[in-house]
Amino acid sequence: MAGTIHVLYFAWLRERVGRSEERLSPPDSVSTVAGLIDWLKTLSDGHARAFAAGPLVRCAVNQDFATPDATVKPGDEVAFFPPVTGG
Amino acid sequence: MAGTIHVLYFAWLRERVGRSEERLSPPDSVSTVAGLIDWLKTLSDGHARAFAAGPLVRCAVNQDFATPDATVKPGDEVAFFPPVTGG
Amino acid sequence: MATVRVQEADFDITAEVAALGAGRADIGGIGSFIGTVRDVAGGRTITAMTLEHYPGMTERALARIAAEAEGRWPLLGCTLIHRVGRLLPGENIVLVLAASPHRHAALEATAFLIDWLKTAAPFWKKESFADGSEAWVDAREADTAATERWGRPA
Amino acid sequence: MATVRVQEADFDITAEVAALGAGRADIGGIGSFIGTVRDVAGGRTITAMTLEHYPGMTERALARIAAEAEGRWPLLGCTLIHRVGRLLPGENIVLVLAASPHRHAALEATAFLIDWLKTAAPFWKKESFADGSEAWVDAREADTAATERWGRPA
Repeated sequence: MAGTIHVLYFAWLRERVGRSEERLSPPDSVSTVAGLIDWLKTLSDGHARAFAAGPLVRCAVNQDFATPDATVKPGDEVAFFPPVTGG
Repeated sequence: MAGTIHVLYFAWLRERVGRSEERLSPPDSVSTVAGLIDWLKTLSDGHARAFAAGPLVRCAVNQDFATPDATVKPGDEVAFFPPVTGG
Repeated sequence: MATVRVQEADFDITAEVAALGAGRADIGGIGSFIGTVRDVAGGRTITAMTLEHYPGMTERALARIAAEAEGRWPLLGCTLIHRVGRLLPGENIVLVLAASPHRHAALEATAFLIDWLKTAAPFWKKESFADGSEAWVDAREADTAATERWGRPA
Repeated sequence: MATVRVQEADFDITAEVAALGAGRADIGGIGSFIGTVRDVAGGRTITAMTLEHYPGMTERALARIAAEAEGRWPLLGCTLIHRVGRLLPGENIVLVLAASPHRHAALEATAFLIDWLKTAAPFWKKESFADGSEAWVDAREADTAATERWGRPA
């Protein structure tokens, strides 16, 4: 499992993707959040719909907020979600 | 009793005067808070000590904060106390 | 709409919040301030605090302060409870609650209410020290300044 | 020093205040904010609010927000409790407590904590309407602006 990326989805991203988490092994060319998103979009119509919201998608890498240029690597926990609305 | 002024004392003014309230009939020449204070000072050593604190003495006439030039007349409730320290 | 009380007994915050919100679901947020007795004053340990007030005028002053807040912010209710009598370190002195659809209104009104209460309501505190001595608490310039930042009443 | 919890159960404000002040008498004031479910959103009646969060990251984010407040104000402790799951109109969502020797520090820290929580902690709300439809709540520009008034983290 150390070789996979643990991807989590929350709120309407979860609903659009149709699952709350998955363990994936993207190609070696995927090394950033933006690269991961581009690759995830190709996995299913649900993934494509989820990430079509583009600028509304937020990301956390290993439970810290991350920008599109942040590095991702095997073993990381990468979460995608809409802007937060708690409180 | 309508002809008297009901005078109340709180906190250290009460302690210095030695009583919490009294009903008094000052001479007709007393028509303001400042005039009442001048007259009260003559009543006893305790009164004189209480009002010696001058600028630290606050007043309310009929339960509203009042300034030294405020009118006082028979039937009024006039209270003297230090600056408030609640909360 | 305001609840104003002066009492010797302690208050229960959960119960007061429930009373403020009873039967309604249009409140988005409730701001609150609880003042408690500190065990130190001016570097000296205090053993008790005794609160005196001016019955009658106090309730009028608190109702006026509450009405002023309700005129300045869109409040759905507020609560002012102040204890009197002898209180020990750690005990509650005062409770302020302000409910509003909006959180900033609730919190600003809470700050306003406690600032005003400290300078416009007739309460006086006396501190008792470990050596048996007692002293009335002096009013603080900082409290007057805190009230003045809110401007004069309308 | 901070207490941070995410839970389905309701919280008891009196108990949380007591826990915050347990065994100490150096607290002068406790500021508090309680967020509750409103029955109307965008002019439509809501029948329930469902809160989802990111377990693990949520607790980290709340602890970081609390630490940031403790670095900015002289706090003697703070409490952040956020409910998740299905909540009905009028029910509690979130509790913020901040204790300090000084009332303005307590109230400012309370405002800071709720503002930051709204933009930096991973919670999402879904509203359920009377006609059976549901909708995720959109983030509000006003919430981002509210957080930005506090400046960037140190």
